[in-house]
Order: sequence, then C-alpha cells, then structure tokens
Amino acid sequence: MFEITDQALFLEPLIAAVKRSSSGAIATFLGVVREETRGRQVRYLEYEAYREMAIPKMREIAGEIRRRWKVDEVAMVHRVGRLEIGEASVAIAVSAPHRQDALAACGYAIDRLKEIVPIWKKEVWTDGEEWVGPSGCEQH
Amino acid sequence: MFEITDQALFLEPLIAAVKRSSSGAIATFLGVVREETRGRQVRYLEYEAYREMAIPKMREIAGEIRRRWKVDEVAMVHRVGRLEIGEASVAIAVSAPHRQDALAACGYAIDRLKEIVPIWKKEVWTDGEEWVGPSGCEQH
Amino acid sequence: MMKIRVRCFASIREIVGAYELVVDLPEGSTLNQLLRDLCERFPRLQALRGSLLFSVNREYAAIDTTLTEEDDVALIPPVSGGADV
Amino acid sequence: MMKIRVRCFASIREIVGAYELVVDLPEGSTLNQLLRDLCERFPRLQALRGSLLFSVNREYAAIDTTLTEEDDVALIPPVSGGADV
Repeated sequence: MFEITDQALFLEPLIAAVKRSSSGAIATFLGVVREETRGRQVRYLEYEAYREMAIPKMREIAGEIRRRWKVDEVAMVHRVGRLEIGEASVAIAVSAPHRQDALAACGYAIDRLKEIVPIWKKEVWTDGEEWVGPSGCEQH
Repeated sequence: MFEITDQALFLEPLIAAVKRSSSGAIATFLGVVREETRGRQVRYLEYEAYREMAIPKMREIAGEIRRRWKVDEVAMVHRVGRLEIGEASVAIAVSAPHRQDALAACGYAIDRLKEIVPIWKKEVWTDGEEWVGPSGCEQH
Repeated sequence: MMKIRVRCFASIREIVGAYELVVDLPEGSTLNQLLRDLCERFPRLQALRGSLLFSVNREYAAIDTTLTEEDDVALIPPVSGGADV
Repeated sequence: MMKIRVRCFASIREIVGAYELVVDLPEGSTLNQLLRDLCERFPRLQALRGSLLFSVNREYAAIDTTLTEEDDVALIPPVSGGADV
C-alpha cells in the first residue's frame, strides 16, 4: 500500500494492509502538523507531491527495508493539500515477525521518505511562508 | 492512558489520547499474536496481568521516558484473556515534537514493558503449552 | 505470627491452585522464608525457585526483604516455567 | 532541436508560474544547459540553482545528464527556498 491522497489519514487501513499471520509486531509512524516550527507559529501547511515519482520512490524504500530487515510488509500513505494543526501528513506501517525489525524499519522509512520522496510542504506562518522539500541526501 | 483490558485493541483512541498541538510525530507499536513462535504452531494465547502492579509499572516507564526524551505523552494498553492469531496484545503510542524522540521512546516503552510489567502469556501450541512472563532485567 | 497475603500468577497459580494464599509466618520473616515455606507445601515450586521474582506492595523486592503483617506479596514467574507447567 | 517536458514543483512552480513547461533545446543538451536556459528566462531561479535536484523520467539524475527528445524532467527544490519565495 503506497498512496498519495487528499483525504484524512487513519492508521487502521495501513495496519490491515501489512498484517500477516507471521507478524508479531506492527510499528507505525504518523507525521502530524504541529503549531510551532523553528520558533514560528504555524497557521497551516500546504503539501504538494510529484505523484508519478513519489509512489515508485516509496516502493524503492520498501525494497531497501526488505534487504536490511526481516519484515512482512510496508505501507506508506502521504497526504497532499491543505492541512491544519493536528492533522496527519504521513502514515507508515511496518509489520515483522519481531519487534526490533518492525521498529528499526519504521524509523528508516520515515527518514528515507523525507530524503528521497518528492513531496514538498509550504509552511504558512502567522508572519510569512516557506517551501520545504526532500533533503536529497542520496545526491550529496 | 494506561490500561489493562479484555477488549480488542485499536490504535486511534491511543493516538487521540497522546496528540497535543506541540506534537509533530506519533510513533506507535502493536504486539500481535503470530502463528509461529520458536518453531511451534500457536493455537492461541492466554494473557494474565497483575493489574494493581501493572498500571503503576506502566506509569513508571512513562516517567523514565520523560527523563530521557522530549515527548508530549505516552499511552499503553495491554489486553488480557484469550487472544487468537492476528489479534493485538499490546498497543503503545508516544507523541513528541520530533520524530526521533517519538520513535526511540516507543521502542524503549515496549522493551521495558516486557521487562518489568507483570503480565504473563500462556502460549498454547498444537503440541503443548508454556507460560512466558516479564524478563525482569531490572532485578538481575 | 503474622498474616501475609500472597498473590500467585501464571505457572505459580497453576501449581498452587489459587490466585491468592494467606500464609502465617513468624514475625520478622523474609521473602526467603516465605518461599521455603511454600516450596514445602507445593514441591513443584522448587523447579521455579531460581527464576522467581517477588513484589511486596506492588514493588519488586529482593529475596532478603523482611515482611510485615498484611504485606501484599506476589510471586512473579519471569520466564518460561518449563514444558511441564 | 528537441522538446523537453519540465515539471515544476513548490517554489519552482511559483517562480515559473506553471506546473509544466515544454522547452526546446539543441540535440545533446544536458540538464545543465536546460537549467542555464531556464535561469535566463526566470532570473529568480538563480538563487535556488545551487540547491536544486533533478529527475529524468522519475529518477534522480546528475546535472551533466544528457537529455533526449521527450524526456520527462523535473526540477526538485530540496530544501527551503528562502523566505522570499
């Protein structure tokens, strides 16, 4: 399950998508819009994705995870459009037979997503705005 | 939110309980009954808790987490009674301003829970059964 | 003599056949003496003796802890009790 | 000449005023030449030039990558475009 959506995110569909009879652990991560970023008050965020590239990059991260950890399944869903404080922008779920693999892979997934998946957010503050995108560590 | 329950576990109530306007990340963990453990086919699990001690021990773990990481809130719910394959036995959620804190604290929470929270499971296999309890690392 | 409430879980509960025992012990007894007493009454506890943890009033406690009247003790089997229990 | 499709996102999109451009370039041009061409037409791109990433046909690509007719190029602003964009 790798998706870009303009709908609100919930974890249960991701959990259902990754759970196998071999799964003893499911680690998940939710990225949430918080009211403050680098000392500035956030009014809202606006997310934009290069969808045709973002989905293959999510699959690529899942492939990297399978080579590093013993996992059952990986799911990633990113939301686009305008998000208010408290709303989830990204949801990740990783199932595995053992908890260490699920947890480590989930942390890796969100780090890599922020590095290589072409999704941007415009932070709109009470006193200005700014675009933030993938850190592109792969390239530098 | 620290609970022992005989009802099915869902993550959304824990997420709602830990989310603050300062939260940029929510990491969760679900422990799930898997069909195989140490090479044996599981029929079902039976969980039992020392409730009056388990809840304070969960709070103690949350206190340890607050001293180590910058987190907003911690929630832990453990199920007791008979669980079938695929059902969740434990759910943990940790919210934090930043993802590294949420993820590290969530991993710590499940490790510590298995060490010091007095909850036991009887693994009932196709060919026998066995009780498994807290590892008690604190004591040794 | 003093009365000590002993809560039993998991494999211990199955061996003693009760969720709770109330044990009479001489004043000043320790957890160690309680355990010796229980092992005499329930010989199958012997096999678990080395791996047991204890709590007194809902806190983990060392085996040499001195008990007092109406302490709430629990026997906490930490790991596998063996295939026979 | 060849036609290159250039997709623009985030701060880049706001500067060029379009989600997509179709650019004519001499055969054998590289991403570097495309970027130089765009910077002439949209001088505000200059400030972002050092931090831009590129993709060609949905894969990250180095700046010296040679383009071919109908390649699908994207300009990928990786980090903050500065408070003015």
